[in-house]
Amino acid sequence: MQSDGAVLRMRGISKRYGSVTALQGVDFSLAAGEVMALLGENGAGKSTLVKILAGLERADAGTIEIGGVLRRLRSPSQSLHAGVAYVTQELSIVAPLSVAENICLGSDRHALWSRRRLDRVVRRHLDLVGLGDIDSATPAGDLSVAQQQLVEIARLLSRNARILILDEPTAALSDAEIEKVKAVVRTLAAEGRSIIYVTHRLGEVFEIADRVTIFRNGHSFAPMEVKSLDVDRLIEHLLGRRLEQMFPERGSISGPVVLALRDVTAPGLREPVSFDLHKGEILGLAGQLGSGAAAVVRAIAGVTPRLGGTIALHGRPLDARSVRNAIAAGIAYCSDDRKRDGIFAVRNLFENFTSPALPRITVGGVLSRGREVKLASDLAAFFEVARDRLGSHAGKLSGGNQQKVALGKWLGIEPSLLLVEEPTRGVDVGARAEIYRHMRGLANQGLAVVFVSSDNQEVLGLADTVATFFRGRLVRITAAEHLKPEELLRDVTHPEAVAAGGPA
Amino acid sequence: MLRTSIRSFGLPLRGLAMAAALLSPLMFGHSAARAESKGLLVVFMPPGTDNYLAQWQKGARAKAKDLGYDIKIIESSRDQAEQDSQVQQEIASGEKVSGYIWWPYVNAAGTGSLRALSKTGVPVVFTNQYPIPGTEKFWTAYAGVNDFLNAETAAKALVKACAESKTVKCNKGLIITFPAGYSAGSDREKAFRKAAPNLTVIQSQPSGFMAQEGYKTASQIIPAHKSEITWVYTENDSLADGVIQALKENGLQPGKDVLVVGGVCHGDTTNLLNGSLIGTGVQAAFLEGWSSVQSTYKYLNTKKVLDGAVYLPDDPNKPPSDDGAPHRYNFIPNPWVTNAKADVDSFKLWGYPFKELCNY
Amino acid sequence: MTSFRPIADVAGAGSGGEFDPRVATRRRRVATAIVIAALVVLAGIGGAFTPTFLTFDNLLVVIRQASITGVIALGMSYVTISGNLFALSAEELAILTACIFGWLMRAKFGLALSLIATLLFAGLGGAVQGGIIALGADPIITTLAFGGFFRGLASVVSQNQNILLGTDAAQWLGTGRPLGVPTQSWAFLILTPLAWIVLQKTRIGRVLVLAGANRAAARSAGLRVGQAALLGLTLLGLCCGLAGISAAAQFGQAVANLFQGLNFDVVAAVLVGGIALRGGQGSPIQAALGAAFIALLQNFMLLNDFSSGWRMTVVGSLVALATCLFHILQRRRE
Amino acid sequence: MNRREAAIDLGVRAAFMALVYLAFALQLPNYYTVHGIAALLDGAVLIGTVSIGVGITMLAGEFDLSVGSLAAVTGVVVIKMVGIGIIPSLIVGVLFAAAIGALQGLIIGVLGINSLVFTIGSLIGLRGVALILSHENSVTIPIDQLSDTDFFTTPLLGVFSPLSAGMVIVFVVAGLFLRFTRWGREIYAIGGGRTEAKAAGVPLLRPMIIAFTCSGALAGLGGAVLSLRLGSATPLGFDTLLLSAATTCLMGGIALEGGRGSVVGIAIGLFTLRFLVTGVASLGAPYYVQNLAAGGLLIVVVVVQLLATRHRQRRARMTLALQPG
Repeated sequence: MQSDGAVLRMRGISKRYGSVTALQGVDFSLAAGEVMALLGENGAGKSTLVKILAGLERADAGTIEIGGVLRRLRSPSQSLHAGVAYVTQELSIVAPLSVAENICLGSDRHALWSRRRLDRVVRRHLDLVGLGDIDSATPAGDLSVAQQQLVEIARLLSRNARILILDEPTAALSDAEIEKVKAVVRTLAAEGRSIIYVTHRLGEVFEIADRVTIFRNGHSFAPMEVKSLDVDRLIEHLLGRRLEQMFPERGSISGPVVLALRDVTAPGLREPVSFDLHKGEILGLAGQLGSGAAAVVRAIAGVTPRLGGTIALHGRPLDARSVRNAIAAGIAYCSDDRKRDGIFAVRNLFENFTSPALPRITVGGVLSRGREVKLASDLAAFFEVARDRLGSHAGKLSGGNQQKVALGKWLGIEPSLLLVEEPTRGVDVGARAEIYRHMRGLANQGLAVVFVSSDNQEVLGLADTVATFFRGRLVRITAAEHLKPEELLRDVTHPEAVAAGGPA
Repeated sequence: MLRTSIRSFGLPLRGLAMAAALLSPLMFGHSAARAESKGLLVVFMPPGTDNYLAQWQKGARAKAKDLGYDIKIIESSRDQAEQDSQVQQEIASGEKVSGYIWWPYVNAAGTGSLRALSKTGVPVVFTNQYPIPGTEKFWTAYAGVNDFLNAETAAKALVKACAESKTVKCNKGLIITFPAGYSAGSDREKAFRKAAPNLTVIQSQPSGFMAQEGYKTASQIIPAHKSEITWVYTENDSLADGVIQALKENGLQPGKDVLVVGGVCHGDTTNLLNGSLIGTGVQAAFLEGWSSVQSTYKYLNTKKVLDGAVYLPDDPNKPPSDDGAPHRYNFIPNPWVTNAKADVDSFKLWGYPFKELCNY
Repeated sequence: MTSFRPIADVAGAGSGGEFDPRVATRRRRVATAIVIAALVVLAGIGGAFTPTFLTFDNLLVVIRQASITGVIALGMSYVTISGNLFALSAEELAILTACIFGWLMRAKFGLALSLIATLLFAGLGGAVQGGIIALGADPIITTLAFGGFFRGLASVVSQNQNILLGTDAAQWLGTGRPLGVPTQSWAFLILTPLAWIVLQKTRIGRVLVLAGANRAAARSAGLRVGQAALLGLTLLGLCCGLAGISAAAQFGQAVANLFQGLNFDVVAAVLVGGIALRGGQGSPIQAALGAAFIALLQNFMLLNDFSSGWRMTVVGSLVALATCLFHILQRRRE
Repeated sequence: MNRREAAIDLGVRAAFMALVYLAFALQLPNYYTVHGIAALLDGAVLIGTVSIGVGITMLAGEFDLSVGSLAAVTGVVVIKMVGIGIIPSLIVGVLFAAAIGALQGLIIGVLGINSLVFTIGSLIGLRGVALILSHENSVTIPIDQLSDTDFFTTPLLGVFSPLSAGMVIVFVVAGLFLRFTRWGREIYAIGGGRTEAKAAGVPLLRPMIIAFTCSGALAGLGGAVLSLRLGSATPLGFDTLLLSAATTCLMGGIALEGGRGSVVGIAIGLFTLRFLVTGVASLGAPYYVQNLAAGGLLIVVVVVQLLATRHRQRRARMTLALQPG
């Protein structure tokens, strides 16, 4: 064992997926009691590295030492034995099992699982993550997403692991819950456990991490002390470019009103919402999970029913009772989960790009290959997707390219309104800039765009107009130019402080 | 909250009511017929989805009605375990039964259930499947076909037809049997080989019961043996229908180049009448059911069983008498009918014409 | 009203420009290639061991054997590709349609009317199941339930008797040999490319594939996902109807215990053809090849006098091995 | 579906079962005599035992199609070995079947292949093995030894024979195992969320092997016991077992997608079906009425379940975003 107190030492880790190199001779080490942040664009290799450590993937080459002992980590349970616990990006909650069972799942400490016994085992951990008041026998599927995330953290606590991996644990959480998670992380570090914290949120790095390791293109860089860094330097390291370059220039909006909402209520909204949207305008709906921002676009898109009020598109009332109705009216909607309902992973890009616009490539019920190829290649060209990728499965593309497909396919229906939830979730920083540029380009050509985002920078940088939401209520609508970052943050976290400032 | 969830489950409740309504006609259809009668006969048999078994049921019902008995036919699925459970259920019902008629789905596997039936003290008449040696103490009488006789008759007819034929000199041939594992099939095959020792069997292939299955098997084997086949024995005429079609497709003329014998009239008579079959045996399912009930009745009437086997007379016009005691083995006749139209038209057995006995 | 049109009109586009989607997707036809290779190898081995195996006559026999299973497997491949696993009621629907066709013919409705009515019924039988599945019911349970029900109905229609059609009018449908090839084989040979074309080249076929690939994405792209199950099951029903009619016509009779074990034969064909169970991938041609391969293997074993026990063991092992092989290939590619 | 809804669901199914029972009990006195109930229980043993195995694989999100063929093979093996004694041969038979089940679980688990697909192969292949082992004939035990297995069905405790008591024990053990042990809950876990369970550190192979070993062993147990009791085995036997067992589980509310359902549900499904099938047969109605009734009943269950689910989904859609915020 080395004298620097490293609990984990990974050397020369390499991993390839087919022709793609995910990791190339990466070295990584972790000291006891430290919080190490992993930063990097998507596809840079940080998730692959923690998955190898968690036993979910096997490295092609390299060694892993834990506590000075060489380990072979071939499965999650082997990793657990070695003292590594992992909270995934995706939830690992089994819906039909109870909360207590979910916490104990994967641990082999108790063979008999009676309800009372489990409750005794998990009670302490539930208290620690602030779920002390729920019945541990509740099926975990009945909990909210955020609560499920906390259950996962509680599971991790119950593991008594020396090394904890949190892979974007706050992606789906509200602020209060994020605070809870951060507090837990700090407690754990204080207890002497080492934490690997994978995140996209730079702010979090400064708040809780001791050191940060940056990944770029399958390589890792030597860890840096967080104290010695500031945001700009960090971003510089991360991107090799400055933040300003990320967002395109705004245009001038003078078109007619495309979309008008009047006193619209929908599931998830506590108060009626009204606003106008002009041709060529980008409206950003800012808000955390459960704020009601997403509920608005879902009601417009026909995903959830509208409970009251009127929606007018081009001055004509819109009654989208289903997604199909909305599409027929020229409304395109991208959800926040493209893997679930945005792309066809096992079909090629031709088919993905043309999927909503089948009538356009059909002659008398028969598909025209010429039209299909034309439409798909035009869309690919517009979104700068390499033409030779058109034949590959959408599932094989990077997150950024997938998002381009999920967005781009809608242009085929010649929409007049584009609704996007979380346009850059799971997209690496480089590709983000491209997506922002494309969205602005579309607006410049006359499309009205509404996007929902919990990323405040994104809202400020991309939107012309910002509507802020908090707990089912529209807080206020402001031109983005006049909105200060601090105001926006306050609006979406605790707007009571500025209640006097907004019309809602 | 509770109220909403009860409302959501109102649907299943409505479904229940629907299901109950569906079931109720089934419930009340049956008990009405139980008027004054001499007693109840209970038959256990495989499902009547097979047309032979359905025909058997007709015969049994007709004779039971004739004799003034009620008859209840309990059909099992294609599963000996299910039939066994039905036997247990029936015994447990405490229903007053005058006689059981037993047709096991798998003969050997049915012995346990047969034994259970015999323990009730009610007479048990075995039918269709030739009883396994050693089970004699469990049953009262056997009434039904004789698979050995049946195959023997077919074999003899084939040998005779071969001798008479001017166009074929019989030596090599094929046997197409019932499915592998079906005991009547292996019984027939054994008896056939024994009765026609001079015929060389190129291939014996398990197939099925229906023409389609016979065709499927034959159409694949025949092309390979086209030049050498002189005869084909199938275990019933439906299989033979399939074989005949396959022969024709391979340019062989049944009756002229190849002699085909099925041995049991089953299904259709077209191929018999056009000479493709050399003839057929009238092993009538209707008469088998009929005589099973009769044998039961005869025992109930006399409480006696005569030793040995008897072949019920193949009188064209008169069915066997209801009087007297049954024998231990009561085989229904299996008279041979040639493929001459006159022969077929004039044929009668126990007062029933060929058409009625063979077309089902 | 203004619409957004960043993309030039595609209606005037030529035959495909410089991109050929086929080039890009060619490497994904591995499964098909494997089955074809296996067919060739088997034929080679068979030819070497059994002199009559590779004769024209025998190959015709093999195609004839593959036909009924193959035609239904085409329909089944639609069900599988549309993401609805399997229909376990194909056998029963085929029996029922055979009985209905027999009944109609016996009742002297005439050939044309009987044919149309039977096929309508077969389509309807499929469509009802498809409709229920489209509403969200599990395909396996639904078809299991309807299977039992159809079987019962077949007994009711036939009264458990052999229904004799009593006329030769339909005979040609079952025994005809235009150009020396049996009608069933014609149906198989014609329907296979047709099924491929419908799936590959028509809008509804595309909807079916996309719905199978990702139901949620298809729904949110505004496609009618329900159509996929409905189309798949309806076409399967029609295929079953064809099989039933052909069986009834072949011997001029229909009875309620035809087609024993057909369900699993068909599923085996689909699997040996390498169609992935999760949907959205594969083509009817693979199902056809699977059916042909099993028929060829069965024929080889029959000619070499394998006992039925060995034949079943070999076919069963083949299905297990083939599915494992395709699964591993699939996984490696991902 | 939360806990209360699950309980209501089970209640509705139980009420349905009671309704079917009553419908037939009105017509058939043996539905409420001791002997009659004993016979009903004995008649349910085979399907009940096998259904638990099939149910366990369904809970794991898998489906074992090979149970009927495996029961037939085991029956043949046991009868051929009966010379070593009834109980020893029974044990050997069950171990044999369990081993085959474990092997299937291993292959399915290691390859991650869909079991519905894989077991179609074993469904066909094992039937072939049964034919080979039996030389395509029924195998029997000597007739004078038939009474050796009488104790199976001799009444033991009221309505229970050793056989039906054995089935009850299997039900209870399986229920306790699934409910109160880690290994049992892992089966639910991989059925309720395969990737989630894997991410949580459940070794997928273990529950998979356990589930298929259970279904293999229980199919073997059913096949062996029934064959011993009948004194013979036929390679073509147990042909309808798979469909009966699957129908039982589905009627009992075991979700095909895995993770939901209980042994109590299987018992309810089992007796709903047995009351119906036995009742129809006891009334002397033709076999096709069984088909119509069982098929029709299952259609009703499917449609009702569908409507209830859609209703629930509609409600969920309305309240989807109404989470406390």
